[in-house]
Amino acid sequence: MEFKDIKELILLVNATEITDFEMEAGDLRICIRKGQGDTAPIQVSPQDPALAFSDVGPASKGSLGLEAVVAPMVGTFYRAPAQDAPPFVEEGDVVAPGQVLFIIEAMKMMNEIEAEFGGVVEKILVANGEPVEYGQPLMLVRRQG
Amino acid sequence: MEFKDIKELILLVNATEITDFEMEAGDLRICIRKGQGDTAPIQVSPQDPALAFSDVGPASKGSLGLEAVVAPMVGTFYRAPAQDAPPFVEEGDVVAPGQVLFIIEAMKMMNEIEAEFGGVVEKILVANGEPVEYGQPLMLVRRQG
Amino acid sequence: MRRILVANRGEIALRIIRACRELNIETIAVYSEADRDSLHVRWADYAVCIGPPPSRLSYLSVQNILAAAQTYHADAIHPGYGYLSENALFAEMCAAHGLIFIGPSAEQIDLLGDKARAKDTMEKAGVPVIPGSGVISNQDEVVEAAEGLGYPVIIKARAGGGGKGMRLARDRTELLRGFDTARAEALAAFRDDGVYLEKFIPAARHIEVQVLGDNYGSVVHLGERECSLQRRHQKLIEECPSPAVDAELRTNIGAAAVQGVQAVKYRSAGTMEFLLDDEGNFYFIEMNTRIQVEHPITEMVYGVDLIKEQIRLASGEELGLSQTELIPRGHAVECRINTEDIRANFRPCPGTVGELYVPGGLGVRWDSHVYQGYAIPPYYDSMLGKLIAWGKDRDEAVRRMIRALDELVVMGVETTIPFHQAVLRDPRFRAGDYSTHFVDRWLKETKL
Amino acid sequence: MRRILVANRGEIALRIIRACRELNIETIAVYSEADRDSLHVRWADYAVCIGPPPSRLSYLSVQNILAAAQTYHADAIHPGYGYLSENALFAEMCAAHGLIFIGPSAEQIDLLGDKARAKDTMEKAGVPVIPGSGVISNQDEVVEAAEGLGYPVIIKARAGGGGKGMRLARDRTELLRGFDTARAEALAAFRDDGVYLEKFIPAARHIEVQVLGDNYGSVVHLGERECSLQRRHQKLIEECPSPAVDAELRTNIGAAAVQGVQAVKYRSAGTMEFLLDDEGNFYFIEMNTRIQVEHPITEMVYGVDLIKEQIRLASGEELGLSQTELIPRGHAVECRINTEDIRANFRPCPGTVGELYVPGGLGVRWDSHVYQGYAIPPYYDSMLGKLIAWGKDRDEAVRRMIRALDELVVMGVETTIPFHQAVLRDPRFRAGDYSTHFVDRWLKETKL
Repeated sequence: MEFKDIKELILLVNATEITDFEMEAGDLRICIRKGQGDTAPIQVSPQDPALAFSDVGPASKGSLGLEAVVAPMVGTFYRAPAQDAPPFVEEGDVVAPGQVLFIIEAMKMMNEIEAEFGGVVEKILVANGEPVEYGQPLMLVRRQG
Repeated sequence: MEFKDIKELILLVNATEITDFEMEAGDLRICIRKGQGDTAPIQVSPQDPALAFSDVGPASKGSLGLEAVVAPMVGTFYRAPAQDAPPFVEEGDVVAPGQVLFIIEAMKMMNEIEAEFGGVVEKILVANGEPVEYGQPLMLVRRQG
Repeated sequence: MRRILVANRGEIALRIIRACRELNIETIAVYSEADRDSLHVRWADYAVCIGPPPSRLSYLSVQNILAAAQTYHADAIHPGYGYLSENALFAEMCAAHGLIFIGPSAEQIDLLGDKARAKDTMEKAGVPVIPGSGVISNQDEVVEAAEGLGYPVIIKARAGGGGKGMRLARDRTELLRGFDTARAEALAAFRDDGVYLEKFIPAARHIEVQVLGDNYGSVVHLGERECSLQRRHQKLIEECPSPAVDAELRTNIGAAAVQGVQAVKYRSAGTMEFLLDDEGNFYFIEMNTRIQVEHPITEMVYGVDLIKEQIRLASGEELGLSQTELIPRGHAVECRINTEDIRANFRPCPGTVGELYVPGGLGVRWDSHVYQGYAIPPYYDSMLGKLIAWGKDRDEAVRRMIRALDELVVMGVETTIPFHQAVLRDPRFRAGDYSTHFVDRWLKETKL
Repeated sequence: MRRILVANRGEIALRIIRACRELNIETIAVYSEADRDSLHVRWADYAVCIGPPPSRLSYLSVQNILAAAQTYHADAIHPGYGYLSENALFAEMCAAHGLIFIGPSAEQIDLLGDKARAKDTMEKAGVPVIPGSGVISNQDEVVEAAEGLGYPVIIKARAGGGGKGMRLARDRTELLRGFDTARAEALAAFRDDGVYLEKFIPAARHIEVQVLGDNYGSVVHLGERECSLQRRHQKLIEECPSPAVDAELRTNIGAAAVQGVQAVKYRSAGTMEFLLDDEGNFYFIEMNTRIQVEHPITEMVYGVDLIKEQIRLASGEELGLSQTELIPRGHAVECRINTEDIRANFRPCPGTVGELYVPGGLGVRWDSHVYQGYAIPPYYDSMLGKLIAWGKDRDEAVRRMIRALDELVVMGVETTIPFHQAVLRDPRFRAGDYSTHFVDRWLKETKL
């Protein structure tokens, strides 16, 4: 079953008065329920079935303007170029594209990681000196401009 | 089962007053429920596509007045007292309570099994000389009186 | 043999079906109405419903089982353990109906099932037995016998098993009270109120020796199993070999077992049970004339398929094994995984098995009839499966068992997995330092 | 060693984690973004994502793996098989970064990874090798060499493996065509177009000898594995011992393997591969300097945990095994269960594992990373698991394997189970009568 099929199923259940639809693919199990006494029936206008679906979708990064800066490699996360130096950035800072955000140390090499776009550093997710893995979100930056 | 079939099932459940529909593909298991009372029989019009399922569902003993006579022991099923004798009963026969219906041979013993109630023998489910297990339906009798 | 009826359920039914498949022997499963969805029903070549859920109407229904065997043309019946496995009358009826009973003769079951007669027989054969009395029928006799043996003594039912009709008496008062309750219990459980006394052996271990005998007088032993880890006389963890038995003791206890078995001209697989005291003295307790639940640990260490041996011996083949070839390799541990709530006094709690993950890898064996989605019927015993771990030595076997227990996932029901995880990590267990009292004491001092 | 990074995925990662758990060694799993839900991630004490799904960016990312080892304070790295397991540079970098590479030295990997140099070395050590040429760089040389050896010959890539860069030539025309394609293939696959010739051994068997060597010059062998059942040079079914090797031949081939291994002062587990012709002559082909996929069958027969031995040897321990103690018991067979459509040319078909039933009981072992609901990523090899069956002899092992294959249920994906079920029932297989050509011919004449 493809994604569009699943979507269609969701819309279908949404547009009808069915309240419960279950299925299993391995050896196929389906379970369709509707109008259980203890749950309030969902009111949807049949003319606008897509309405309910957009609420169901996960919060899109784009809509909030927040983007995660993830680790491009495995190593140790450092916020500053040296132990007694000030951090490259703090929460609330405005950063420009190309500005160094942090360092990942891997195999004794200090890898400076730069901002790919300009914005405001909303949150730093990892403490100084912590190990990080590939793809791990390290900072949340609100894209600007 | 294809996707359009599943879709059709959903529409079907929606269009009818069925509140609960379950099925399993491996070894086919279907379960149709409607209403909270649980005991009300399913009403289907002959034009309804859901009719096909009523054939698949097991015949309810109560509603059709049919009752199965089951094997009370393991053994070999015999319809007659001896090889060249006529069978105790034939399909269509009217039987009285206490009348011998068949024999189960177990450990060289011939066990005569009698009717517990009067009625018409609608169907004999097992051929003469076949092995039968405990609880196996052997005859369907329509209860009378 | 071409077709065997398996007169049992659960994991042992599967174990027997597996052996038959590997021998190209067809199988007939029998099942109660509660076991319709069991794996033994699916796996057998034929399956016959033999009654409603209660065992006495199905798995103990001699008539339906024999009728199924005849109707479906079985050559032989394998009784597994429990149920009809030590029922001499059943063995006799099998013979009378031209069916091979896979086990010893009815006479042997009869003799060895009577604990007092079994003990007499073994004593005469030169096997060490616990000092004790004959069957006692009144209070005067019991007091006299106890004083002759010296307290503490144990009152035991002649027909007993599983701890029923058994009482410890440390003095005259306990003796007299215990005598009456033991007799009443024995009567209720076995329809036989014969009881006798035995000297109580403190800090003893429960050691059993696996034997195989053929129709022609050959007998071998396959070493011992250590079965001291019991709760209320129910075994929970077994190991092979015993950490308390060295090579010399193994030779001696094995020789005694073989001597006793030869004295009764025993055919089939059997188990000689002994108590081992802390000075290395061993005493015959009883002989089990069936396959044991814990047989897999012996199989892992000796490389012998005991179910296949039973089948071969029952079909009249000669014992193909010689004592010198039977060399143990490594060590094996078995944990019985039960669906019991260990925080509620090990109360059985049947239910439906949800997610199931079975551990694998080197040295891990799983003998079980459960599968994801299996509804455990409430009518039968609570054992879900047996987890067995083999290692090149005891330490490796125990570590492997812990690893396997940590991997095993059985969702949907309470299990005894946490009990096993805790016991196997206990330093006294790790040191092999335990007796039959260990579990009961351990449970008192441990918060599970 | 206190903490090992497992630089692999799938069943071999679990195998290594299991061994570490039993040794009380902590583990660090590494995984690609496609393996987030893998069991090796769940079971390890630590887990580090090392890259996106493609292997070259994750499981082959030397930088991220070494960074993970350092950041998470590993003492050692176990490379498993495939990936970085025979990469000399990686072994060297481990050493340079203070990490123990669980395997031989970089120099040994380098030497034995070059097939031509390996063959030279073995020949000098007195190990029989297939008559062949040195590395050949032009058409004149190749013709001259082939005529010296006599047709048929095989063209092989110096850096080869898995059948890449390999061509059979029965005459001059095939030789010249094959020479060019083999060089091109070798260049593409290994960035090395060095090829050489070997005399072709008809009806040969692929036999490999398991060896273990320590840092102090001690070497033992653990008998041979029969790996002739291959499809396009991919092994499908292996057995230990080989049905074509008797005790005398085992002693000879084992001695040759040990001799060769000692000549290179080999440390760790390794495999000496031989071709065995139908007259009992054997010829060294190559040495694999890692654990093999099929190592479990040796473990079952010899009772030795090879992964633990690798770890012990890498940590500098002495070899604790002596040749005289290594006595094979019984027979083991392994079937590689792949998610492939055997009716569509064994095309891999990843998907999600639905209902899963894993066989158990005596002598059955399952090494697998799959579980019910596991989505098999399309990026890696198609092996779902290895089913291994042990028996007291070959017949019992094969019957047990058939029984286990018949029990095994993997819903939701196509698997090679039906292929194994059919091959194991084939009379020629049952007679042990097969060579490396068996599977390809069998597939042509069999309707699956």
